[in-house]
Amino acid sequence: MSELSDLYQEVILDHNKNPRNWGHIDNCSNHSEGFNPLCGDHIDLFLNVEGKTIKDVKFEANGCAISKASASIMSALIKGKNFEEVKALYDEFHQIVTHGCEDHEPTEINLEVFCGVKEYPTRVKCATLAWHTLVDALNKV
Amino acid sequence: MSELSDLYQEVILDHNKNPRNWGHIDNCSNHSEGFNPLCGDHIDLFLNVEGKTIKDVKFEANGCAISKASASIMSALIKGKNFEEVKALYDEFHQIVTHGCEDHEPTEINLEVFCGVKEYPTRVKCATLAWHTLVDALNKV
Amino acid sequence: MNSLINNPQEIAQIRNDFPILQTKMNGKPFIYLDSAASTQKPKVVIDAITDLYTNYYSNIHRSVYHYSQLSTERYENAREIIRKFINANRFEEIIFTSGATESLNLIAYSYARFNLQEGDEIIITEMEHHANIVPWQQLAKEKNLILKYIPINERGELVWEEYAKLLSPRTKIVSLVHISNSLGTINPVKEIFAKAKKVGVVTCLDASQSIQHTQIDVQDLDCDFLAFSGHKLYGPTGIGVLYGKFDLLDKMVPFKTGGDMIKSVTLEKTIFADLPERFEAGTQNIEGAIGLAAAVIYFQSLGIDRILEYENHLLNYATEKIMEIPEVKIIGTAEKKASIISFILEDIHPHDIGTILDKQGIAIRTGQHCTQPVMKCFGIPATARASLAFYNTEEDINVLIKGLKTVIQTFNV
Amino acid sequence: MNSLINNPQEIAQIRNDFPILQTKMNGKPFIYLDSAASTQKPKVVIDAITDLYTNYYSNIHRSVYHYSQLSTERYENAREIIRKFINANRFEEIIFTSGATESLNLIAYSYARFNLQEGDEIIITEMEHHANIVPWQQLAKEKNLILKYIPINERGELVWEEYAKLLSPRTKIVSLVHISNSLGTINPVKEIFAKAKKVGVVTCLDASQSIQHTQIDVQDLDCDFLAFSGHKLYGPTGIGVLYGKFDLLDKMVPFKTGGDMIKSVTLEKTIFADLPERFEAGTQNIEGAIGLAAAVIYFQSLGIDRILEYENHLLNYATEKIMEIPEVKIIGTAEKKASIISFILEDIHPHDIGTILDKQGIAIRTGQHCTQPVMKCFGIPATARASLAFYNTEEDINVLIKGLKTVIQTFNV
Ligand SMILES: Cc1ncc(COP(=O)(O)O)c(C=O)c1O
Ligand SMILES: Cc1ncc(COP(=O)(O)O)c(C=O)c1O
Repeated sequence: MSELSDLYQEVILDHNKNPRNWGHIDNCSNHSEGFNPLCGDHIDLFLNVEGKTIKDVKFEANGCAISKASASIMSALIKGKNFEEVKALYDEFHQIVTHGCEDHEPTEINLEVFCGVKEYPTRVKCATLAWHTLVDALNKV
Repeated sequence: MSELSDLYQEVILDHNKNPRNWGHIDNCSNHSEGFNPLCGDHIDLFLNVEGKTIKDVKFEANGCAISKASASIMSALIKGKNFEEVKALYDEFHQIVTHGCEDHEPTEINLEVFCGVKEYPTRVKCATLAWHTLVDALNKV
Repeated sequence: MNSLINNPQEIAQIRNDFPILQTKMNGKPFIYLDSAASTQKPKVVIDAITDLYTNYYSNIHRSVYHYSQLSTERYENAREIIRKFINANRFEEIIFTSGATESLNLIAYSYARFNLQEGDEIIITEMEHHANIVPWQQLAKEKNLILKYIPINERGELVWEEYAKLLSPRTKIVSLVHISNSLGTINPVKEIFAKAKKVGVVTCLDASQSIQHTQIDVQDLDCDFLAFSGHKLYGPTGIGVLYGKFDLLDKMVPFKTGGDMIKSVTLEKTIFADLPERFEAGTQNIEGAIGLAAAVIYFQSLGIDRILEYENHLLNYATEKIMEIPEVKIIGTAEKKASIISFILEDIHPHDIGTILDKQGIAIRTGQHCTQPVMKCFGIPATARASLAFYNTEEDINVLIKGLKTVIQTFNV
Repeated sequence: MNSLINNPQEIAQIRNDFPILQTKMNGKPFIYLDSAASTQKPKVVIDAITDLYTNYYSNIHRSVYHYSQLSTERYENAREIIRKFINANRFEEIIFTSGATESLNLIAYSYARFNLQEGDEIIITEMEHHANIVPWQQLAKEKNLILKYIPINERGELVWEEYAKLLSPRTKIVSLVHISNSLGTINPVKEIFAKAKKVGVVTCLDASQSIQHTQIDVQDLDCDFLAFSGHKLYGPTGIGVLYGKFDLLDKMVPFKTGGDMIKSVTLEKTIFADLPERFEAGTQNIEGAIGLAAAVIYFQSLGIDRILEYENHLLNYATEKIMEIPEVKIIGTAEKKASIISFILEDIHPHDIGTILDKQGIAIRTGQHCTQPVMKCFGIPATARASLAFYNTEEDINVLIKGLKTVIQTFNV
């Protein structure tokens, strides 16, 4: 049985309380809305993409700590990255939330906090909402 | 456990094979049709009523031995009887098929064969079909 | 019978009737505070199902052999037990369905669809479960009907004056929830129905949350239709009940069609069967009906008045204890409430609360409880909800309170 | 795996899995010859239900606590087991219903009602169960559609040439029974569907009697819809399955509406959920789905090919033995038959036969088997029907034969 602290770590609680890149971008190049009907989680994601690089990112979200923190951490990670790098991050994140970290050392320190999510199947959707919204936004290029 | 012979007695088998008062009456005074969807039992009952007396009765029926025999026995019993007598027979029959004959000696020998029907709940409807059709026909006076 | 309040022996005995209450969840004694979503099953219900399949199962209404007769008898006896339980007049007024949702759909489909005309009005409330909103919305769209909502006040009570204003000569149906599953409010249905009846409006009651928390008497309430689910009344899933007044049901067309609900079928046409078979097409949920009957008998054997008294005591105890935590706000503070407590905890999302409590063996429900309009009224995305049944104890509530304090600690609010 | 023919040990073992087969009915060893009406349940099914309610029951799709997750997981796993069992492409194509009847009603209501226009034609057959007649008749009446019937010949087989003539540019749906419950006929559905598909007709299979007597592969059959009931597949009552091709289902409106099948509900409007939830309104029959999954796993573990071989052997044995009684006439003598034998005995009414056999512990079905048009075709009011499953034995058939001789003796024919 995993301990509670596996999920509700300082980092998550901090990002939940003080989300990075909060707000919206007027005239953004890409925008998408994500919705998780089970919890009522909701995210509005704004991107400014130039060439194949994410120049700027902002979001506004309503929802649980896991989904908000995930969005905040994601926004910090992808800012300034190109599509290829973002894709690699997405794949890694997906791997972590579905399989944990036993066979895989996260490349980014902030992804480590999601190692415990797979023990909470109903919360996986909360953690991935932001990332799925990101994919959706990028597909709108 | 009652024995099979309780239900399928000689009398029933005889009436089933050689139903009394079989046929129909042209220009009858009362007619009714009875139907038991569970078994597909079907009866056409024709009466000639004069005053308050059943002068003539005929029937045609499709169905199981119990329902046919019951119709045949009924037709023999009610012929020539007045409404009051018929009502008494109806009540007695009803009593027999629902409660058996332990507390009640049938007044007519041919009603005795129905003493065992209550052991066969699904067959009670077969036995009573003719009698319910009779009531229906008389109500049409 | 003795009161169940301050009667730990008897409560312990009752808890013993429910095998699942003896288990551990996540390594901690299982504290079940989600009875409004579904109740747990006493052993007698499980046994009734086992008995059926072990000793006499067969399809019903179909054959002359003994087991088929016996199965039919038990199934029809279940109908009779339910009839008595809600004091219906006739057995034909009790229709078995797959649940409250199907019962409500049946009313909308088989009654309203054929009896309402363009421009006619249906009144429901702002605190309905989706099961008593969506079928009406769909029908309203199809037939151009008007759907009106009795509003709720900040305590989560219906606003009577507004109801009076909504009633009009075009009103054809008033359909409302007896006890709100998200707020706990007990609605004054008898008064609401009486007012509707005066102007000839058909009344329909969603008793999903009241069948297990009140004494229901359909004749006293004078409702034309009533719906509930077996699984919220300590019975199996997949079975529910529609009550309808004979004269109304008898004029209605079937919702589903098929075997066992017809008198005759030819290639050209079909004559439908009498009540209640007309509304029970196909092989029925035999184990569901028999299991539900066992549940009702068990429930009644405990003494409904005693249960209500005890549940009310638990509600007061829990409300008091929760209100002692300043960070918590209860949503739904009606004067008359059943043992359902929705709350929010500062800005901590209910799902986070639920997850943290889960780790301590506590099962509460979190979310919108299929009542999105209620959430909108209160301007909140979701709530956490603790709902209590007679098998709960003050100790369960103490554990919940401890759990909530852990949540607060974790989040440092 | 060994053959089950001449393998009394293994059959005895299998019979041991079914508690009810160890009972006596009317004081005589219980001989169950009514599996076409409903099958008996192996202990693993009863145990799965007991396990659910004893160890982890909770409402599904609703909360974050462990038991709710576990119940949801098992429920969704049941869907996956069924998907594999009938070789559907995607889990979204498996909809849980309350039974075959509801599945067929859902197709008529949610698909046909919205996609067919006045004058469009639906083809069914003269050997359909009422569940695959009445919903279409009702719809035809409502929308002025034309319902056509593929006729049957004196053996109870479909007349292929007539089918070819019935197909027209207005044909929109071909819906038929795979195995007739009153005649035992196995229809050449693959060929029938192939012909329909060539002209773009939607195909629909009533697999109520074939799911337990054949290997069903929806992709191989190329059917658009398929319906069956759990209780005929050794599972609980109150649960059934609708299979539908994703692209068709995805464009369909829900049949029942309420909780758990919506994305959002406001007072004004509703957005429906994705598949499969869109068609699963309200609390589902959780125990039904989990019990059915246990039944399917059990059924598969026996080896479907072995079962079919053995059942076919029983059919041949029984047919032979029955034909040795000159007074008996078998109704339904198709070349390809499943283990269902309808018969009449001179002019002795089937209900009298049933009653006399019952006293000897033998359960057969008597009546019209919800196929009145079939009875009309053969000009008979009803039949007696013995239907066999893999838990039956040659000895069961011997007892039946002895029973039929008692009937003849009693009636002195
Ligand atoms: C061929 C056929 N179709 C449909 C049905 C209806 O199934 P259910 O009554 O389980 O809904 C049956 C069973 O009676 C059947 O045999
Ligand atoms: C008030 C109310 N109405 C209707 C329902 C629907 O019941 P079910 O999901 O059992 O059909 C529920 C339960 O969720 C409820 O609480």
